[in-house]
Amino acid sequence: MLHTVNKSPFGNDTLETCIRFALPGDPILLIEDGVYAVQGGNRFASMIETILKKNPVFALQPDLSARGISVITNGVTTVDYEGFVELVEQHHVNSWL
Amino acid sequence: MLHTVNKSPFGNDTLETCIRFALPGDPILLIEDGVYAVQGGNRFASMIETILKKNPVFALQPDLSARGISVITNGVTTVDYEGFVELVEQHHVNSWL
Amino acid sequence: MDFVQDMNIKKIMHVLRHAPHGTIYTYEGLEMILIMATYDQDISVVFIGDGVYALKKGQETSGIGIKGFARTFSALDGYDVEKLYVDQLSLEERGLREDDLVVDVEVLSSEKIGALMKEQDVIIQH
Amino acid sequence: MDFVQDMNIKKIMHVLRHAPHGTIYTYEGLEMILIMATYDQDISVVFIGDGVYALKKGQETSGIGIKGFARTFSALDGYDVEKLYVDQLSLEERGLREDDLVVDVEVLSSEKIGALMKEQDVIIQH
Amino acid sequence: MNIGILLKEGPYNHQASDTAYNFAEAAIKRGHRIDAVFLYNDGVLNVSKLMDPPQDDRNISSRWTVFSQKYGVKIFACIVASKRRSINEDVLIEGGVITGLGTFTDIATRNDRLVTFGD
Amino acid sequence: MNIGILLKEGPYNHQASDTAYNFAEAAIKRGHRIDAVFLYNDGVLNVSKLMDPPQDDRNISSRWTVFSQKYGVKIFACIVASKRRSINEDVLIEGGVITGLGTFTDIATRNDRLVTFGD
Repeated sequence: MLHTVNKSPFGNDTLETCIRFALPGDPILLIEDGVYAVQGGNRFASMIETILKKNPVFALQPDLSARGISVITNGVTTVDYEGFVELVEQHHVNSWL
Repeated sequence: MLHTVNKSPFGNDTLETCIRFALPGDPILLIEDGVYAVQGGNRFASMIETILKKNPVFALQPDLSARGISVITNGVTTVDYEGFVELVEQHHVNSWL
Repeated sequence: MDFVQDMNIKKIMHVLRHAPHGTIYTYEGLEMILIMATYDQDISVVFIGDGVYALKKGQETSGIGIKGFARTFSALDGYDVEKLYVDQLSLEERGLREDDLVVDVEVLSSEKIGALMKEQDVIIQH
Repeated sequence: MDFVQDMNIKKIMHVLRHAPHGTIYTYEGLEMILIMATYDQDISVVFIGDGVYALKKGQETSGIGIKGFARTFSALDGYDVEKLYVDQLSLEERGLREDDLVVDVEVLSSEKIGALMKEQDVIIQH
Repeated sequence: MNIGILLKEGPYNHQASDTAYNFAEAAIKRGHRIDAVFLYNDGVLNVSKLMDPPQDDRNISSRWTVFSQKYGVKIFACIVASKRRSINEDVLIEGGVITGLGTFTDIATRNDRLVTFGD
Repeated sequence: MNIGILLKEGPYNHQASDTAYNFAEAAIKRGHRIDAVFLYNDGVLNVSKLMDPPQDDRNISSRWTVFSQKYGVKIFACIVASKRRSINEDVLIEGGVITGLGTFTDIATRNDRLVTFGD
C-alpha cells in the first residue's frame, strides 16, 4: 500500500500518524507541504532516517522545487508526477489528509 | 492581549505556538476544536496546568457542550459567547488560526 | 457507461480522523458512508486521532447552532455497517474508554488496523 | 460613512504562519499587506513556524503550475514596509539561516516578538 | 465599543462562520456595535445566495442577510478573493458588498477591536 | 489501468486541485485511463464557471473543462455537498455533472485505483 502525506510535519502530526499504521515495506510518498519533512538539516532528519529502516520514502520533486528545497535527507528518492503514477500502478493508495 | 485558539492540541501545535508568544497574564480563550485541550483526563491536562501558572485559561462553554466535554481540567474558566465578548472588551485580540 | 449496475463488491475502508463540528469532514464522511452502505459493499469505518471524539457521548450542539450527528452513528448498524474500529492509542491519549462512546466498537492496536488497511481495495480518508 | 478619509495611523501586525503553495493563506496575506501598505499604516510582518519557509530562496514553482511569489516580499521595502521579523526558533528548527532568505529580516526571540504583539492595535493572522 | 470582524473560511466546511455569527450576536446584545464583517480567503463564499443546504440545517448566507438587515451591518467580501472563488454581483446576497482591501484597512483601523475567525 | 480521483478541497485555497490535475495529466500520459474526477466537501467549488482569477494565474475551472473535453472525463460534483456550497446547474462548467454519492460508489468500486487529494 502506498501512503501519501501532504502536510508539513511541523505543527501537524499526519506523517507520524501515517507511520504508525504503515506496514514494513509500504512506500511513503510526500507531496505538497509534506515534502518539508525531507528538507536536509531540519528537525525531522533523524525521524526520516528511522522511517527509512522500515519504509522507502519518496518526495515529489516539483513540490520540492516549488519550495526551494535542494538538499534532502539521505536515502529519500525524488519522483516527478510520472513517478507518482508509477507508484500508484504498483500499490493501492492510502491518502493521509 | 487576548489570545484565541481554535485547533485541537492533538495533531496541531497552534496552542503550543500561542503559549510561546503570550505574555504572562494574557488570557487564553479556547474555542471550537480548541476546547479539547481542557478535556479533563486527556494527554494535555498537565500542559494546561503549566499554562495556568502564567496565564488564565478560558474555554467556550457552547463548544464544550457540543463536544460532550463535561469534565474539564481544574482552574479553567468556562464562558459563553457573552463572556467571550467581555474578554474582547478588556483586551485587544490575537486570533491564532 | 452505467453507474449503478455491474458493481463489484469491494472492501472499502473509511477513515475518520477529524473532530466533529470544527470542520465538516467527519459529518460529510458519515453521509458518504450511509449512502455507500445501501450499495452492498464490504464497508469498514476506522476512527483515528480526533476522529474518536465524534463518538463521544453527551454532545449537545444547540449552543453553537449546528446540527448534531453523534446519534447517526447508531444508525450504521441498521445499514449492516458493523465493522467499526477505534484506534486504541487515540482513545487512551484522550482519556476515553469504550463506555464513553455512543456505539459499540472494536478497539484495535495500530498494528491490527494497519493490517486491515492492507487488505482493502479502497481507502477513503475524510 | 467614508471608507478612505479619517483613517487613523494604527500599529498593525500581520502574522504569517503557513508554508507557501500548500495553502493560499500566506500569498493572500501578502496581497493584503501590499494594499494596506498604501494607506500609511504602521505595519509589521512576522514570520512564525512554516511561515518562514515563504522566505526561502530558490523557489521554482513552474513544475506545480502555481505562480511563485517569494520575490514579491522584496517589493515590501518599496512600500515602506520595513519591519520584517522572523522567529528565531522557527528558523533554527528548519535548519535555516538568514542567508537562506530572500529578504533582509530581523531575527527575534519569541519573547521579543511577544512584546511587539502586545504593542499592536491590530493583529491579523493569515 | 465598535468591533470589526474578519472571517476567513467558507460556510459549513469550517465552524468559523458559525462562531463569527454567534460572537457578533452576543456583542450586539451587550450593547456593542458590529461595524462590519469582512470576508477574506474562502470566507467570501459566505455571501452566495445560491446556497441551498438541507432543510433541517441552517442557511448560512440567508442568516448573514437577516443579520445585515436587522442591525444595519454590511457583509464585505474582498473583490480579488471573490473573483478567484466565483463570487460576483450576480450571486451576491442582500447585505453583501464586494469591495477592495482598502475597505478592510479602514475597518481594521477605525474600530476599537478586530476579531478574526478562520481555520 | 483505470484510475478514479477524489478531490476534497476547493480551488486556490489549497493545492489539492492542482496536484490532482497534475497527477491526472501524468497518468494519462503513461497510458492510463482517468475514469472520473469526483468532487466532495469543498471540492465541489472546482466546477463553478463564475471563477475569474487574475489574468496571470491559472483558471482552475476552465482547466477542468479543457481536461474533460480533451480526454472525455466527467467532473462529478456531489449534489448534497454542492447545494451547501452554492453550486448548481446554472453555474456549472462544461464537463461538470452534479450527481449523487451512488456515482461515487460506482467510481470507487469499478476502478483499479482511487487516489484522493485534499487538505
